[in-house]
Amino acid sequence: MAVKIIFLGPLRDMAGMDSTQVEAPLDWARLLKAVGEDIAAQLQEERVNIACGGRVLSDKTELQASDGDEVALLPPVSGG
Amino acid sequence: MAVKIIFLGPLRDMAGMDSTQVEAPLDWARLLKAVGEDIAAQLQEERVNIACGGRVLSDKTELQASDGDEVALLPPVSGG
Amino acid sequence: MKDVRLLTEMFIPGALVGPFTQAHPGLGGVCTFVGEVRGGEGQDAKDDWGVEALELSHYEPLTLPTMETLADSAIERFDLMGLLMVHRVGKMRVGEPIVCVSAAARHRRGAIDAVDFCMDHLKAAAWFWKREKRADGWHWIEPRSDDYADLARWSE
Amino acid sequence: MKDVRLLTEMFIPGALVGPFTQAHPGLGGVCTFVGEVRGGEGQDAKDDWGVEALELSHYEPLTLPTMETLADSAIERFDLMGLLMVHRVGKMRVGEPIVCVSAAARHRRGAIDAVDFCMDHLKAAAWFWKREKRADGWHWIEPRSDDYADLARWSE
Repeated sequence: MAVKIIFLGPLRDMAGMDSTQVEAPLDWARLLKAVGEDIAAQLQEERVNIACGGRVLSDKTELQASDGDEVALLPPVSGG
Repeated sequence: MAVKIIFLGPLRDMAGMDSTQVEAPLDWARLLKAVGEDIAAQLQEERVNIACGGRVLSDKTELQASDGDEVALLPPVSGG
Repeated sequence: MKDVRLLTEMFIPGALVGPFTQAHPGLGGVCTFVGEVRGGEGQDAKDDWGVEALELSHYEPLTLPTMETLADSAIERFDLMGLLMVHRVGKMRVGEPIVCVSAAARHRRGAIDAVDFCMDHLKAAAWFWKREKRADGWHWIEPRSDDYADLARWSE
Repeated sequence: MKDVRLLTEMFIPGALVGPFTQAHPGLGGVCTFVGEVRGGEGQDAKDDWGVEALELSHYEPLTLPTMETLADSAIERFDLMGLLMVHRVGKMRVGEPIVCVSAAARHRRGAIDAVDFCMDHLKAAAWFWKREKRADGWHWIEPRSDDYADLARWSE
């Protein structure tokens, strides 16, 4: 098994894909390496959030994703 | 001809009629005498307005109604 | 489009709001408020229990001009594309619509605020008098102090 | 009654709001906001000219739970009898409804404020991302600072 990383909104275009699989476990440092420089720079911005297993992390640097988890990268929203 | 006085809302019940005719001209002092004690007391309250000829008077004590005018006595509204 | 009406008969808000919305291509949002004769079925409704009917009287020479002026000022103040303002007068039963205000604008804030503004003014500054029929007869409704407070929000 | 939906197909707001209203006998007022894909037909619409379509993407595991939580908090905060909250996702054309929020309450203030509250949160705090198609392709829409300011009104 692995961890699935989902790119949402504009991050999808930046990544050039909807999602990617990486080996578990996945923490903040490994995530930054896994997604490439551009996305990593976005992730460091305060207004970009991360969800793991369907829950938005209050502190994204404490990400601890295990086998089978889905990690979603959430840029600022523009809904309604 | 004469001046028609219209009783609106609760004042209609208090007057026991929808309207009455009085001789022109009609000023504030004559109006108070024409409508009876109970209504006159209401008219002295700030929240009761008077319209003459389809316009609400900014100072009701300056009422000057002539032949053919309609004078409406407007208690506080409760619409919508 | 400005559409201001006083109606003496029952109306269906949706039948007015649908065409009103379609008359404004390019709009961003439409906000609509519909007020109905409140019945006594709610749990917190002790004061409304037993309302059988409601009557709204008005003073024709003032009411419609006041509504027109209110509509004009809302259109200007909130930069509306259109405003629909419909008010019933006469006798109504529980559940019947009394008032419908619908505002079309390019942005939601204008549409929502315009409806809020119009309702506050219709409640506290338009020439309507309301009375309710209960088992023991008709009762005039006193204006609520809340209504004046709501209205005061719109003065600078 | 709470009715929260994410729809992938075109919907007719009136077809939802009518039955929603009738499901709440005894209500005093219903406030409804419908947001549509804004076209370029308005006069002050330079920035909207040339919009051909709009796409809203979302993150399924978060979007609907967030809307449910938002609906619950609006119902409690504004003492609502019912709340309808419908949001489109996917590709939409100009003039199609994106969002419909309808609140039923015993008093107008609760109904209007609830719609205002829900719209501000859907705009700035729900998991939707919007992009527009123009002649030169798709463009992501940045969140507007106004939207954050609107949202901040609801914090104590």
